[in-house]
Parts: sequence; C-alpha cells; structure tokens
Amino acid sequence: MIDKSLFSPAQAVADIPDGAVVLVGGFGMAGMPTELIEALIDQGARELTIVSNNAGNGDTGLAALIGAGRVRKILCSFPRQADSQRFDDLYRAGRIELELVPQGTLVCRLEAAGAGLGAIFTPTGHGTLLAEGKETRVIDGRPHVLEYPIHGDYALIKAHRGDRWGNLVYNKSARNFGPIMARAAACTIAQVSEVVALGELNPEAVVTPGIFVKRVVRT
Amino acid sequence: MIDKSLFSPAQAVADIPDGAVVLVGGFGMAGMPTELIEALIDQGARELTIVSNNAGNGDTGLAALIGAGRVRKILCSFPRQADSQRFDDLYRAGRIELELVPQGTLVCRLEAAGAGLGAIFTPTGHGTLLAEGKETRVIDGRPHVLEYPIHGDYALIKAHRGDRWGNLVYNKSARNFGPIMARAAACTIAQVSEVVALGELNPEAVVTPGIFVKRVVRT
Amino acid sequence: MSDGAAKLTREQLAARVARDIPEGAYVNLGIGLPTLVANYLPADGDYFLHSENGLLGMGPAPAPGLEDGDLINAGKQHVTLLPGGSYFHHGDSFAMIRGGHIDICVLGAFQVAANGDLANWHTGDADAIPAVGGAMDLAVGARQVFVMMEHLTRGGASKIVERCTYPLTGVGCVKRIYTDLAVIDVTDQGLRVRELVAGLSLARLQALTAAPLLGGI
Amino acid sequence: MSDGAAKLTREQLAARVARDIPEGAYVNLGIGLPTLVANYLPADGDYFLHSENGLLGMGPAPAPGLEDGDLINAGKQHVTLLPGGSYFHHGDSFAMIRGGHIDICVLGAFQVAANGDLANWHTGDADAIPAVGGAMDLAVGARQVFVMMEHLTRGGASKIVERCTYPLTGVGCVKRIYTDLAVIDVTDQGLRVRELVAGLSLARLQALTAAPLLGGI
Repeated sequence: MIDKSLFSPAQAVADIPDGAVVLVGGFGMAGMPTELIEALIDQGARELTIVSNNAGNGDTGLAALIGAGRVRKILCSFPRQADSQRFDDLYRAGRIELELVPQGTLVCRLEAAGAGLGAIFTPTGHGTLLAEGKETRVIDGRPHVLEYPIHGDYALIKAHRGDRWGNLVYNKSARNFGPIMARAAACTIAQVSEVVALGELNPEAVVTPGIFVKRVVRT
Repeated sequence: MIDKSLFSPAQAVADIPDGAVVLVGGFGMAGMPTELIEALIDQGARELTIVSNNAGNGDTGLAALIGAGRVRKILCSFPRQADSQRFDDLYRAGRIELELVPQGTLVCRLEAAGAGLGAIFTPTGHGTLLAEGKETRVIDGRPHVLEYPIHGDYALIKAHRGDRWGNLVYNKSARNFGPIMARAAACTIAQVSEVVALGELNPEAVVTPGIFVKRVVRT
Repeated sequence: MSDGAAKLTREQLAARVARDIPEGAYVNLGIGLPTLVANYLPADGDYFLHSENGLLGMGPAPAPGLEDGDLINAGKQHVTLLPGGSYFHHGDSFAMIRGGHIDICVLGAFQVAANGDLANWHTGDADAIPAVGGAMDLAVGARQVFVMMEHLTRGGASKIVERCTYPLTGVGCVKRIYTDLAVIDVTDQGLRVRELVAGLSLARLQALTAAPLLGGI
Repeated sequence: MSDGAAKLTREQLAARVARDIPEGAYVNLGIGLPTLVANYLPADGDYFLHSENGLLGMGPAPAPGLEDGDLINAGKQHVTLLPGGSYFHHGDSFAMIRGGHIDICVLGAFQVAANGDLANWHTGDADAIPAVGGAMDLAVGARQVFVMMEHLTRGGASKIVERCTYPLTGVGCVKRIYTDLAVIDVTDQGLRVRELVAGLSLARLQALTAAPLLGGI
C-alpha cells in the first residue's frame, strides 16, 4: 500500500540539503506553506535558492526563512511590498541575490520544467531590462525572448485536501502557484488542512494528480 | 446580460468560412463533437484544415466530414485505425494532405498557441522522420526540436455541462483535447449535454473558464 | 497648475475609464488606481474581471467580517467571486493574459511615451528594490492596454513623454491614455487628444505635456 | 525455431514484465501486448496506471453492460477508474509523460537496436498510412522505457538488430527488452542478456539475434 502522508512537517522536510533549489507556493500569504517553512527553518538547511512569487510578507513563512539568513538567492516577480522588510534589509545589505522574473515568465519557466520542454520563446519582457543579454527572435512578426525551465529540487506547497496517493485540491485563490510548482520539482511536499480517504476527492475535480506529489502532511 | 448559449448547432457553426483552420476535440469517439460536425457538414464549408488526434472513426463525426470531401488537410497523431476507412481512401487517392504530429507535440503546439508563446523546444521526435528539416538544438546536453504553435480559427469541442458564461466541465476521459483546444482557437464552440444556471458549476471544479469559450450549444 | 480646468478626481477618472469598457469584456485591472474602475462598471451588466492570481468573475470586497485570506486579488486585497466565476492556477491565469484572451487591461504608469512605450515598474533608482509582477505580461498580452494615471507627477512633470527615461515595461503597447486632464489615443501618427476636461484647451494641455499632441476631438 | 526452448506465451511474457514493476510506480502501458501487463500486477498493491488520454489510476475493464464510451484507454478499450484515480486533459497528461513523471513505460516494437534505438510506429512501407500517437513522447519522456515483443517476426527475422532499418520512434531510449525468449538490458557496453527461458542457451539465442549479445546472468 502506498501512503504518501507523513506525520509531521519536520519529517517531510528532513532531507532537504544545503544549497537546494526550493520552489515555494503562495501569492502573498494565500497558499503560503507556512508550517513547512517553519519546519525547514528548524531543520537548518542553508544556502537555499528560493523560487516564489514574492520575497516574504511580515515575519512568518518565507519572510522568516529569509530573515534567518538561509536564502542565498531568490527568483521572484514581486519582492517589494509594504511588508517585505526581511528581504529588503538583506537585499540592501547585499546579502541576498535577486533574480527578478516577470510573473508570467516565472510561470511558463516552471511549466516548461514540469512538462519537459527545453526552452520557450515568450513575448514577455522583450525590449526591457529583464530581457537584457537574452537570446531573442522575431517569430511571426513579433519579437520573443528565449527563456529556460526552472527545475526545483523540492517544492513546498499548501493545498486544501489531499489523500494518501498525493492527489490535491486547493482553496480559492490559494491555488495560485501550487499546481505548477508541484510538477516542476523532483520532490513535492504538500501541507493540507485535511487528509481524506482514497476516493473521497472527486476524480473530475482533482487539481494536482498524485503523480506530482511525493509527500502530504496535515498541518 | 451575456448569454453565450445558442439554440442549435447550425446557428453555432454558421459563420465558419471555407479554408478555416478548425480544431476538433476528441480521442476516438470520446469527446467527439458529433452534432457540431454534422451541422458543419450541412453548412457546407470546404477546404478546411482540421487539427484532431485521429482522422475519424466509422461513418460519423469527423469521419463523415472527411468522407464528404470538405477537408483539404489534417494535422493529427494517429490517423490509421481499424475504422478510419473514410480517411484512408482519400489519403491513398492523394486527395487529402496529412501532417503527422506526435501526440505530445500536437498538445504542446496547441498549448503554446493558447498561452501566447512563439515557439518551444521539445525533446519529442528528435532524430526521427517527423523532425526532419526542423531546427534542433542541444539544451542541457539533450537534443530538442523547435516546434511552432497551432492556432485555430475555430475549435469544436464536446463538454458535459456548460453555463451562459461559457464555463465548462467534462465527462471522464472525454475531456482529452477539449480544454487545450478551447484556448488555442479564436472562436471556440462547445456542445454540452446540459446548460446549467450560472453558479451551478463549482468554481473550484470548472475545467474550462468561460473566457476561452464563445458559444455553447446543448445537443 | 491646470488653471481652473476641472481636473478629474480619482473617482471621476475611474468612472471615465469604465465608460469605455463594453459589457462582456474580459478585463484585468492593475494594482492601485485602476482597481477603482470596478466600482463604476454598471451593476446590471456582465463584466468579467480577471485577477492574475487565479480568479475570473471577481466580485466586490466582502462585507466586514466575511473576509477570507484565501480569496484575494492581485493587490492582496480581500475580494469575492461572482456566481459563474472560477478559480484556476497561475499557469492557466497567464495563458489567459499572454494568449490574448484578456480584452482590456488598465494599468497605472510612471511614464508613457508618444510611441506607446510603457514604464510602470521601476524608477531606475539605484536604491529602489525593483518589482514587476505581471505587468510585463499584461503589456504584451492584453488585446488593448489602457493607461490610467495623473497627467503630471507630484513635482509637476509630464508623465507623457517623447521617450521613456524609466526602464520599460513594454514596447509600443499602450493604446489609450486616461488622465485627470484628457483622454489620449496612441496612434501611428502620434498622440491624438480625444477628450479634454471642461475648461482646458488643447494648447494648455500641450503646454503641460512633454510630447507633441494632435487635435482630433 | 527455438528448438524446444520454453518460449513464453503472451501471458507469461506479460507476467514476467509485471514482476519488474515495483509497487508505487507510475506506469504507462502501450497499446496491444503491453496492455496485458496490467493483468499481472499484484492486486494487493498500489500501481498507478496512466493512460495518455487523461487517466491516472486506471482500473480493469468494466463488467459487461457497465461500459462507458467516455471512459476508455489509449487503445480505445473500455476501462474503469480506481478510487483515488483522476481525470485530466491532454496538456496535463503529456506534461506527465514528457516531464519525466512516468517511471516506466512498456512499449511494443518492430525493431530495437543494440544502442537502444526504438522503431515501433512505421514500417516505412510506401503504401502504409503512418500513425505515431504518443509513442515518441513516451520514448523520450518516461524514466525507463521497457520494450515487450516477440523475439522474432512471423517470418523468423530478429527484431533485435544492430541498427534499425525502420523509421525511429526514439533514439537510444530503450533500457530493457522483454521477449518470449529472453530479458536483455541495453547497456553502454551493448546488449546484456539477463535471463533466458528454460532450455535456451546463450549461443542459441545469439544465433537467433541480429546484434551481438553479452552474457551476464
């Protein structure tokens, strides 16, 4: 019998090594896997590369991980926010590297990783600072920028319900990056509000099929 | 009030012109929009380019459209089947053009169109007949083939339930190409078994949001 | 500085933009000022508001006490979902944007150039922490990009310029500019003034604007 | 022609392949012979069968009378879905395949070459109507590609060859070959025989095989 559900966030993140590339779900705090990140802080992994839409809000979740000095580099679309002080301080001190990526390009680079594509030509960002130095090509009269996949070693995401095969459904706009990060990482860990019996999730409404998920933890 | 539901398949396909590129959903007969295709046959459009996984089964749906001599060219992954006689006869007579595309490449070309990407590098087909003459590139040590989007003028798909805003849910494996074709066409027409009141479809379980659908017909 | 011209309030400007959005349009409203446009869309019509964090059919703010942290818009404000709305992931959301499925997006701006170049994400300040979000995707992906902004900076400088000095968000992407003083189309011939607020002459608007304007009302 | 060697039946071959599939594996079984493998996976274990037309957790054929035309596998046969299974569209399905999420796929073949090249979609006949389906995606995308086939054609020719003469499905993609006579690994050193059916010598297998074989049992 395959049972991907684990007892604790600590158990779920135990093997994340120093230097890992970790995809972190959430848009602001909606979908932020706060308990998994707290477990990762306790676990102690350092020199992480984080891929997430924002660079943390307030003092919890990703902000706390950044504040603890565990993040070497972050790829995100929108670091600067009213409550991104943890990141702002380290960034201004030159102690964290930032790769700013347009949100839709972050999305399609994660999707390319999940779907096994080698690279994609996207129109987004052409002619801007964020495409400087990148290969470009005019296709069908329109300029495009060549972008490469972002593969994660791990993804930490938050879903609503899960089952022991790793199937997931989400809650409202907390879905955001979860499904595309789940498929872009070698090891996806989902925290859920409830682990339900196999067959309880409507097969027509499963958003992330279990094939993309290695571990499920109720938090 | 926006109401995308129409009374008849005939009304839904009335404006499809000669020479149009029409994406046709279905995998075999599951998800085949038979009634929309019958209306298209009656409507009389000719010289169509069809994009579909198969080249028709038996005597109905896509097979009937092909048999009626309305299709100039077909892009598909699996034309040859036990019951693909309509296509086989025309193909052997040199009266229909075939562009054979690996199924996953058909998929990612449709997805690229729907998502506004200019081109994609995929590993599929490299070193085979189906990549002959195409641009290739080694990325991260692995050879890839450059493939371009497939945009439809129209998509004809079959869903299970829809509403007046064009939201759709599907039935079991009849979902197949519907959602990715819906977003790859300028005008997507869905036949459904039932048009339900707005709000009856669970917003967490809508598979094709109405933004991708122009017309809905109960059949 | 507009010499008694009836400069539009933020609310009047939002109402003016809303008038140009037809029923049935799929619309993305940027963070800040553009968000106000939603308040002026006719309540008896079907307008489809998209939020890049995975909502279509977004409704107004919830009643106090009914906020849900999992139901927010791109500006991270609490919102609701209308009957007929749907939730989806970021992949689907940006397919909507980049794939040309959004009819209109309304964005704020630091600068708009005469050729339609848009600068709205970065002042270029060495000390600033840049953040771009989905603006570059909306700039290239929406069928029509409307800009909505005050005509002048707080310092009185024109935000409409011959060439953007701030880093670009998108090249030649803006179709129409709504300011508190005028409505201006970006055309192949240049910037064409479509409307002026009461009491403002084209000459006076030109004097306030750092790019050539064409009449055409 | 295998001189009294205990050539495996189709069912025995399917059972042999099934023995190498660990519990918890995500598996795609090709059309035809590979489909039989499902019948030999232990009923008390969790095996995840994927079908490229949008099923994960595919179950056995339905009882007569319970067939559903909307619930079919890639070979267009009626199937069922297990509790815990899910439906999804072709985009998601081929992300699973191309993205390396399928652990094992089992494909039939016309020819397999000593370097792992696979030919299974087209005989190259001028009169043949080619059809490829998802085979090329599975060949490049699955973590392990197993081929399952009769060792010889009906005409007695070896299907294992030094170099494929039929058009390729994938380059160097096959990891292991299961035939009615042997189990053979494709290694950097060449084809290494792992198992022979009872009564068959390596020398006799080599005589029947049009590519050099290495012992290694």
